[in-house]
Amino acid sequence: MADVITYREAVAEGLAREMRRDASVVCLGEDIGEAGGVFKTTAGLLKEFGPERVWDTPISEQAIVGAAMGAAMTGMRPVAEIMFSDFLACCWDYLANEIPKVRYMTGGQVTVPLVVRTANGGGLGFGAQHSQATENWALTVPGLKIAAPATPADVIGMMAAAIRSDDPVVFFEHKGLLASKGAPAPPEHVVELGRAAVVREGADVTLVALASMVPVALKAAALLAEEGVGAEVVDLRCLVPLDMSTVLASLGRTSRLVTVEENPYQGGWGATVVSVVADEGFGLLDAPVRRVAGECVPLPFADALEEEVIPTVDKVVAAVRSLAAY
Amino acid sequence: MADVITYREAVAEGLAREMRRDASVVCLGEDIGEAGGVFKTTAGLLKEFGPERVWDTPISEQAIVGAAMGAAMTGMRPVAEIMFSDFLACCWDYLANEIPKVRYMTGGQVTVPLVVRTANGGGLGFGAQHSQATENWALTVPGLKIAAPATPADVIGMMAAAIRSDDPVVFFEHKGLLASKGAPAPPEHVVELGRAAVVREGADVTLVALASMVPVALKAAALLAEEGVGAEVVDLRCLVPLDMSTVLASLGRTSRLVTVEENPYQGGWGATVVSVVADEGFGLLDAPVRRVAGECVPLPFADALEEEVIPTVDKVVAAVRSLAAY
Amino acid sequence: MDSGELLARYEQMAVIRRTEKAAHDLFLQGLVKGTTHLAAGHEAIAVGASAALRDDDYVFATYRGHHHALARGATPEECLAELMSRATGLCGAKGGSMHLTKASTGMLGSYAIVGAHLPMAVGAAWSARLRGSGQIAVAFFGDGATNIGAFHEALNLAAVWKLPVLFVCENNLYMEYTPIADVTAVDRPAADRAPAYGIPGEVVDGNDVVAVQEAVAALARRARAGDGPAVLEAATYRHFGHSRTDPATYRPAEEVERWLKHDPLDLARGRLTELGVPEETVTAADERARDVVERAVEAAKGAPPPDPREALTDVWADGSAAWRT
Amino acid sequence: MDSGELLARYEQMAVIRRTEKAAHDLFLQGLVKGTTHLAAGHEAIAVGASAALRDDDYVFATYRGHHHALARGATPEECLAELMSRATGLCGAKGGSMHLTKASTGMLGSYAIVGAHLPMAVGAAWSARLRGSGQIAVAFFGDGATNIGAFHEALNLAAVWKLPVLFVCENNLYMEYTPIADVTAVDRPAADRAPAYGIPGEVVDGNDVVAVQEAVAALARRARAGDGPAVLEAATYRHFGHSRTDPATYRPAEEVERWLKHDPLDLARGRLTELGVPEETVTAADERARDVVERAVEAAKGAPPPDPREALTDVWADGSAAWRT
Ligand SMILES: Cc1ncc(C[n+]2csc(CCOP(=O)(O)OP(=O)(O)O)c2C)c(N)n1
Ligand SMILES: Cc1ncc(C[n+]2csc(CCOP(=O)(O)OP(=O)(O)O)c2C)c(N)n1
Ligand SMILES: [Mg+2]
Ligand SMILES: [Mg+2]
Repeated sequence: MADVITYREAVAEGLAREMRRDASVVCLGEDIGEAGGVFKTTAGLLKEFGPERVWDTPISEQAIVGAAMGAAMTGMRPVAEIMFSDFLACCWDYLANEIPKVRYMTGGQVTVPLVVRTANGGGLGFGAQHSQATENWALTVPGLKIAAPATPADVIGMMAAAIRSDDPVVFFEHKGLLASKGAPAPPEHVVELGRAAVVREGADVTLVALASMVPVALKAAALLAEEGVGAEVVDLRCLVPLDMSTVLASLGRTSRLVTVEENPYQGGWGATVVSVVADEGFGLLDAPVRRVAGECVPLPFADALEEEVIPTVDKVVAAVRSLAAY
Repeated sequence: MADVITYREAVAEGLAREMRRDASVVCLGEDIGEAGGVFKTTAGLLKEFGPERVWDTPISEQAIVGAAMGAAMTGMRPVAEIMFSDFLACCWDYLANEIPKVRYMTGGQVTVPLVVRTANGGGLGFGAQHSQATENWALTVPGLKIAAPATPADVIGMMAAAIRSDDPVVFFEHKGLLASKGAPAPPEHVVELGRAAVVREGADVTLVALASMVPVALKAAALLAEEGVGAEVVDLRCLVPLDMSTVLASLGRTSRLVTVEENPYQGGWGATVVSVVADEGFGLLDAPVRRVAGECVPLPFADALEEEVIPTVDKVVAAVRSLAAY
Repeated sequence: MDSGELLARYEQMAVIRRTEKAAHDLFLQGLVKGTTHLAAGHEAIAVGASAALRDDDYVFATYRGHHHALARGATPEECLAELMSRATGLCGAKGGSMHLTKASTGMLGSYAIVGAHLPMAVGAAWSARLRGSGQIAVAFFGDGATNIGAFHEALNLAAVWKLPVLFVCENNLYMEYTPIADVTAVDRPAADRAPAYGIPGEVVDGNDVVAVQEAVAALARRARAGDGPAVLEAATYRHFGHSRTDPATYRPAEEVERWLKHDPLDLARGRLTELGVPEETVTAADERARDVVERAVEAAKGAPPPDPREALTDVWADGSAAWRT
Repeated sequence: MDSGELLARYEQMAVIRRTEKAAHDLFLQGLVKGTTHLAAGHEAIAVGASAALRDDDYVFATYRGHHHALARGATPEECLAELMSRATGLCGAKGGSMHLTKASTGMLGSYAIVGAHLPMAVGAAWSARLRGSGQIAVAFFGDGATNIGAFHEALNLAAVWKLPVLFVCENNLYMEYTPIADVTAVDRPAADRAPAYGIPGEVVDGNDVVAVQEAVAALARRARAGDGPAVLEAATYRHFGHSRTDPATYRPAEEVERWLKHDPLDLARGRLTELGVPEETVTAADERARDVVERAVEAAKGAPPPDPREALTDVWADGSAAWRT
């Protein structure tokens, strides 16, 4: 086993492990076969599993996800790729109205064990229509599980859990993390969905982050440590199930909370986390709760502009400092 | 002028007033012409304005909203109807990726003065795919103004503001309010977007509500008054622009906040309001903030089940009581 | 089709017709909430198609789907109980009229977003092929659905992957209240588009149960043989309005009259007479249908409402609805 | 087309070709961030079509849209400055390569969600008709876009409303890396679908600027006369890979060679020679093109970056970005 693997490789590895284990796992999406995906996250799958397991599709997001749904209802475990998470908008009916509701509205008659994988997030200069962090769109819809791993090992472990899940899972792979490296996952590695991880301990403030914001929060925590501020970093890993127990437990230790999210402030996931805290954790709070979130604008193209919009280490540090002053 | 008009009549009246005033206002949608709309909210328009102003479309939500966008960019003020707000999912790309971003991503070269009207919300036994309150979907997307009137007069006044706005507006007409009656709007009535209304004063707790939750909050406030609890009710009217000044000012008087929303708790608009309060209004709070929101499930068909899912007067009263005890 | 088979079809159509009539009356009595979209007039399509399918084939329908649920094995009692918000309803009163589903017999649901189920049927056919099960999938949809994007994507994907799926359009000439001809660029909204996907597009009299069964049987054979998908456009007409209490005054009287004279039950009855089936035999089938539906109405009326706690179940496969810890 | 006109077209194509080459080189030098989708090879479509349009007609393009921006009046400097994230860019560096827009000349944008702009073009054509302006709208899109739902909805609506809009498909045989033939049910992804909307579907050599201009002129005349929309499928080929540094190794060498021999600039040069235009004249045009683009590169390089405060402007029509009080 290699010493380190990239997040990108982990996606393909995570898929391959499950495809080896379970013949009912099939992949479909645009350019995922011979090309190995535009992000190379399905590299090698066609070669290993052949064209009956890895299907290239037309540019038809509705047909991709709709067909995955039909297959999931009839005995398969499809994994559909939507190339950029912005394009979830092109098949939103399936994510919002069909997949998460069919079990409920049939009184439990059907299950939909599928995964929709998608490249999420900004920071790469891809502009307004290829850079959004859209996990909050999925959060508006009851009935979807939402996974957004931050490390290669989590990619593999959460992919295993997602594919084995009998519930539909939207799996956000962060574009900004694809080249990042981390420890490989041991064989049979499964990370249960809905378990947050305390990835750094600290006594003064809790930073709750997700996906690419986890390394941002960790870097901020390291800087804050130099100033004598102990920041505990919680990697949520999933938005649904949302592990508020871990967040509230951390808050019990630190009494201060800052959420760090790539979503725009308006309608971002941090709002839901904060609203639970403002209710159930109110008595624990020693200071206002602050959200470091995306600005409420589309993503601009130029790096210099994009940095103004997406949370940065500096912004997190500033937010924590402002609380410490409280 | 009639003594009272219905919310339903107010929609048609609001449209007619603007169509009379401005020849560039045109309507398009499914069955809006001869049929007057499935909710009769466009009744009379074809007759008054003719087929060059009121256009029946195929069942093509993408084409409807996409065409409205193209027309808005080229000198018209189109008003597109999406019959049920659940169907916004069928043209979500336009709401999420195109309409709200095109001005920004062209560096301000184009404006998109359009309105997308849609029948929103539950309580009528229409089931999982025709009952959702989806204003929170729109809230996830910077660049859309979001209007959701609660009274006939506001329907007319906010419709005027929405159609005159040079920015895109999603206009949520609540199905549960269509038959409700209220005072008619005076001539030239315009309600500026982004101005919340304090619709009942009270000293003990602030209830923030929207659309059909405004009458629910008002009824709860009336019951609470009998118990000696003074509830101030804020009708947000719009989610964007979000009038936090009015909410924070009210909180300054009451020190307690409960939001009342039809959105599911996860990802609902109340979360964003609460997160601003937990930051900027933290010092004003004497008690936890509570959200009375929809349950995180699809909307069930049977009345008895739907009542379990959507906020009711009883649930609001219970939430306020639980805070009073704090 | 021999007379015994045709009589069976006739009786099934009669059960559907009476169930729809019962649903209509119950709606007017305030016992059915929300909305209904009745399929009276469309019976031959559901019954003819179902008869041409294997028991394990998949069917996907629309909000106007009572006839498909019934044709695929749901009982009138289950259906009416669902419409009447009873615990014994097909979907435990969680779905309602627009979402009748009987997964145990391959009737995989009724969907209320126009066109959304077409890609699902493609997926079910893909699954059948991957599993080598020999099953096919059938999507039933309206003329209005042919103008929505999902139709296009579904047909292209099915054609490219040569999947065993049939697209059966119930062309009843109207969307809700607008004539389909006013909003569609071709005369035959479904069949005229089949060439755009390189697949056969046939037209059939959707009120003739024998013609429908034969057409579906032929296309199903073809699909099962690996020759790919097909479009079948079945001409029909609805007896009621679009939904609820719509009186359908937008339809010309002459048109209504013409179509009511071309009723699927009358047509089948005529054929039965031609085949020498005595009138009493047909009347007996009618009476059985009446009895079944009458008993169903009574049973549904007597059934209990759902337990309110059911509202917070069935989101997840484990039966729960918990979204957080 | 007389030789003077053709020479003008040639020079415009040469400017585009060199701008694309410059974009490529600047990308490799790290001066262009994000991604680019170059249109080298597609020049004749943009130039031929634009020449056939009125100045006030509307054009909508895709993420592969540099050629359309340039053909409709954007300067190489504005375009390259945008790609290089300069304040002087066409969109102030807020859009980038995928969103080049020059609204002042009717080039109403480049859209990066496949197919999304087709309904917009329909809407612009509807608007033109409502205002009685005599304008038409043209949407340019790829072969891959013909399989997405918005294509279907746009063409049907345009046909039903008989709008003055042209749908011009740049069929370069590939989506990103997958041959269009592998994922499309018909041979001519756009033209073979036109009959499904009852509109003309023509095929043209997209590398022959004269043929493109004539075809578009004829269809534009028809549209302006009130005879409705049309599809034009222009066969072409891209010289670079799909995007960024894609080497396009998935394309057979023989195919690449054949198409490079059928280059739009070579074809035009051949025609110029036939028309008796001296070689020096053509060379002079080439040199002017070279100079323009070289100066553009230098100017763009020297331009300032955007003011970071610009990130929080231009959401609303009043220039602001405030979403709350
Ligand atoms: C995407 C979408 N748009 C609009 C509607 C509203 N709607 C429900 S039924 C209907 C008409 C459908 O007509 P058709 O497909 O011909 O079926 P029919 O009702 O005639 O059986 C419409 C517009 C919907 N349910 N979904
Ligand atoms: C809805 C959507 N799906 C997928 C993509 C990713 N994507 C960008 S370009 C492209 C290929 C488009 O092919 P084609 O339409 O032939 O245009 P070309 O790039 O060849 O000019 C794809 C799949 C996208 N941008 N939008
Ligand atoms: Mg119909
Ligand atoms: Mg192409």
